Amino acid sequence: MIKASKLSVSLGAGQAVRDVSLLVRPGDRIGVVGESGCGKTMLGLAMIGMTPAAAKVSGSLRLDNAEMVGADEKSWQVQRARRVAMVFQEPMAALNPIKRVGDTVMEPLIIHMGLSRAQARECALSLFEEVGIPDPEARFRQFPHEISGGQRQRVLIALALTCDPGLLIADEPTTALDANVALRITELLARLARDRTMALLFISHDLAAVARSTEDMLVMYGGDIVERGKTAAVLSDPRHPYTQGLLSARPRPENVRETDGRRKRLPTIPGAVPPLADLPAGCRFAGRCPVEMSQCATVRPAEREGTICHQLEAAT
Amino acid sequence: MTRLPVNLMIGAVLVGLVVATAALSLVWTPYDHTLLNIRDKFAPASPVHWLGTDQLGRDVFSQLMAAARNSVAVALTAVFIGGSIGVSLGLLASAIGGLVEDIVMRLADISFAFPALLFAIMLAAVFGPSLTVAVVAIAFINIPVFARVARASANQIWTREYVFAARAAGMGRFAITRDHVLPNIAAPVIVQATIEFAIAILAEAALSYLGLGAQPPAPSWGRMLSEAQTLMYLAPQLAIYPGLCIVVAVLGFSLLGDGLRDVTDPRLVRER
Amino acid sequence: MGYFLLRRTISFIVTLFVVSAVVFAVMNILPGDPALTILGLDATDDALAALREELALNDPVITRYGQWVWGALRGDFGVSHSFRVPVSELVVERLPLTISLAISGMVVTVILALVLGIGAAAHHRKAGDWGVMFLSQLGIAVPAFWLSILLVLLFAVKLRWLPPGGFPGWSEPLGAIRALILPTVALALVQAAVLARVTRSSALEVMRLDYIRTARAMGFSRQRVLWRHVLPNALIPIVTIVGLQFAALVTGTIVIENVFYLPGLGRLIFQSIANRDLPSVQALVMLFAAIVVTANFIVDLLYLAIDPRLKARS
Amino acid sequence: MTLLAVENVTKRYRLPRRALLKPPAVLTAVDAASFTLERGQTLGIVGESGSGKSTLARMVMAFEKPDAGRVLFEGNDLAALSPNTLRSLRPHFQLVFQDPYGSLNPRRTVGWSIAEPLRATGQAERHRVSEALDQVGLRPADAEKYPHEFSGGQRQRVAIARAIVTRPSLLVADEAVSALDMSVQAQILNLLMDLQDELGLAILFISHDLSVVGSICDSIIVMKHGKIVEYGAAEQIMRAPEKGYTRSLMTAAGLI
Repeated sequence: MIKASKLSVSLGAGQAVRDVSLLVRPGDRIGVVGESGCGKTMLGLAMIGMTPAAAKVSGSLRLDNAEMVGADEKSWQVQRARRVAMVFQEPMAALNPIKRVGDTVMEPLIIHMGLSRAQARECALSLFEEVGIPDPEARFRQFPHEISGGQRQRVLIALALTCDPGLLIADEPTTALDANVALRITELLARLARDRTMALLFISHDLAAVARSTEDMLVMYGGDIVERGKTAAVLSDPRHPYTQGLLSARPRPENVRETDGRRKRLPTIPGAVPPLADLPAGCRFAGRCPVEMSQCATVRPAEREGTICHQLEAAT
Repeated sequence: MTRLPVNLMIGAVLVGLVVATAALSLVWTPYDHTLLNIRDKFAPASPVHWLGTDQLGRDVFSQLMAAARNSVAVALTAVFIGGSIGVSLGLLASAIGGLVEDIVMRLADISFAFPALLFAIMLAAVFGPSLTVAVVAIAFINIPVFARVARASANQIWTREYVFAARAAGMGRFAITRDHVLPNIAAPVIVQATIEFAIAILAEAALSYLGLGAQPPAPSWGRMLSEAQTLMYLAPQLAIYPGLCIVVAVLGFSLLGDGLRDVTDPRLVRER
Repeated sequence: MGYFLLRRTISFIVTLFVVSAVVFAVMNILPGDPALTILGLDATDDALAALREELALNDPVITRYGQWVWGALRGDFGVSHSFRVPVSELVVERLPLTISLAISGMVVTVILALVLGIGAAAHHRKAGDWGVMFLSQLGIAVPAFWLSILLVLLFAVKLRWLPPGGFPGWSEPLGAIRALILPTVALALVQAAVLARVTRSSALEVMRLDYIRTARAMGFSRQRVLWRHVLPNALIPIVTIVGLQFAALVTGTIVIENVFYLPGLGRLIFQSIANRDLPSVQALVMLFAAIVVTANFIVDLLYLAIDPRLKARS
Repeated sequence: MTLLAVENVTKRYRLPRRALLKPPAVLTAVDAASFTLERGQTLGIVGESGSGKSTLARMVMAFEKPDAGRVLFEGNDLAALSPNTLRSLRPHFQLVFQDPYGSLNPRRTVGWSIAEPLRATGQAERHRVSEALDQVGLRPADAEKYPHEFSGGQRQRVAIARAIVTRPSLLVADEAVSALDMSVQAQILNLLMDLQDELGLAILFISHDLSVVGSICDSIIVMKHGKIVEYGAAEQIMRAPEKGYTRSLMTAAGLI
């Protein structure tokens, strides 16, 4: 069980993640959605102790019963070897180019699990099978540049599974892949989480992928979790103005014309995400919000029913 | 960019010192650096001769100043000649591509088989050793270096989308090279030139030390060292000062080059 | 892979031929009349004619080039004008010294540079890193011949531990090794400074890459990430520089042999210049250039062993 | 006259040789593709990476010559034109790229970059640059700024301003919104639709994202391995895709 409370990551003058509280139980599949710069990747990195050297992490993050904020690199190494694993966006870049993929996957089995080479090989082969790599024996001896993007991502997932993690953090795992391949990787991650009762933190800007693979979701904006809830509920009935704007800005190829034959314009959120240091101190969405009130920019809204918004606060 | 890197500042100060000394030596040195005064030979450092005199009683400090001028002049000429030819070739190769690029770059590869010393040896064997031989040899090895840097940087620019946009706009190769390529490769070329300047000073010193460069009585740090070496038991201090001068000059240009690279290469800046 | 090898081999051979043509052209066509260069302006017409006959200067240039190359391929570099013995004999006699100097210099360079460079990268922005950076910055600025002089001043003139120069011959192994210590150190320190910097920056570059992040995310220790993941990848640019440095080392031996009065090829080449012995200079320059080209060829082959991506790409 | 007609266009690339005796392998990037685009219409080309859609765009932009077939712009075979004629024709078909960071020269003001197509044909600049900036929703004063002073979405607006400053009749948009965040993407798509209504632009819209293509295009081409697998009216294809491949793309995009 992983519990973050008031977890923050500061970068220079700005806060990339602000007071995030989050509970992850075994088997949870949680989507983290937001645009670039919203803090979702930084949240993922904080949960595996790999924020950049310049970043300051504060608050509390408990892995099982160990407090990891302020923990040294050695204790993080132990956690990474046993409890948490992460899969990154660019599968080509994330694999050591001069190492055979089989050796890459065997390495942690030998180092962390103390298996012999033969045992590690057996174990890695079965992991290859589990993540759906066809002809694992043949793949085993190949280099990353010799296999396709989808296969590379599967190798990385197999690598992440070597330590049988309680939590797998997948940071935009499908963004660099073609749609069809991305779909299969998404399904694979959801299946693995179910089969192994492993928690999955699926970080993505792709709403369709999140809808498909997760049960719960978080929407982030400006380092805040602005909305959280069951994935299906958030997507069908978004409550925060940012979530609403984001969902309606999605191009949908149906009813594309007005009655006079002109093309319909897409609803938009005005402006762009400001740089970290320029975010308003109150609600991060102030300045772009269509239903903004006078106090929004300066006063932080409290969380009500999974969302933080002054409007909804006032309504209840 | 609020703070300049330390190496840039130290480098700039050292280079300023060397260049200023070289410039000053044109109008003033404590003594005529060629003035012989046998009676006063091997004089120790004193208010009269700041760094003493050599085996012929010449003022060491004056010689070092005059030699700075020689070093800077040789390096400037050689790097300028080699750099202009090299950059032109590199830009040409990049703009035209295909066979022209292949040939230019293959020739550059092959010319790496001749370090400056080998080239100078050949020229010295044929024409006799002289400062011109040193300059030509150093200039020659700079051609492929600059051709490579210019072409590599230019090729990167040619794949940028704004160059495609310029082509889409109907701009020709020459205009694109002028408007987009040249301004964007200026930084790496200047950085390289600064570093090559350091290498050229080292090369001139080595060639003059070996007798392939400056001939007596022309002042040169390298030649002073080779003369001092024979007198090592008599006057070891004579073997120290010229070496220190070389180190200061080379260190200055190489720090300056590194510093310039740090401020102009956005990739490295981010790392800092 | 076979195709890559073949292409590199062909390009290696072509390069050697182009290099030989350049050397021949500079030494035979630039001076106008090599005989005049060798004998000087006050030579008599008879002497000139005799020398032209001896060096076959009356043949067409192409024929002379062809004969030179053909001879060189069989190990015949002509006869030294000043020593009156075949150049090849002079080379065989002096080559071992030059080669041992170059190789021992290279070994010391690589060991020193890898340890210092990787160590500095591992302690990025800490005291050790700054120390290595400072030393290497200094080392790059110090000319090898001046370093040699300083070493001699310290270890030979002042402490009298090692000889200031000269070479007793291989028949006295201990003396030979003692005579080579200072030259090797002088050669290696300067080159190690360059290589240590390259090693450090290459390692730092690799450390920023995604697959190092992957390795860290797997919970491997810093040491393991450094030596097992960073170093092998960082070696790729290092090998390039080592190749170039071998060239610098080989020409460096020319300088160092002259500083320490070591009877190797470097001394020979300067004696030949002084004697205006064009045939010897031509042969020796070609030999040095060939060593440089061969070193680069070997580096290309090393790439194949280190980087599996090359096999696919080429 | 048809604005753009692509007739049986094929483009092959030779892959690096792997063995001495075997001939180098050939990749057919675009295989006998044909389509037409009328004035004021939007044609979308969708496909995964390696489908040949970008190669097709480069041939339409006359950056590359087809190995077979013709690209006709206003009846002119682009590959057959002399370099000078081609250059004089270029203001009429312009290009917007994917990467809003790489598509502007960082050392030049955006006004300079926007005016480049005008300079290439020796036209007066000033008021046209201001007008173009205004049309893409930026202020004329922005011409004096440098690219790094803009956000990604604004940069893409600048790139569009440069593309429309010569009042072209065809705009090729190669993954023009793919690198943008969702909220900004909607803004740029709206802008393209506005410009089309205003200027009568035809747009060749290349994207890997079927939901984007489906919502702004009149007709759609689906490409796979260099071949056109489906070509028809957008509404028709989005309602009832004929080919299994198209359907799989729709499934992946969450449209079915």
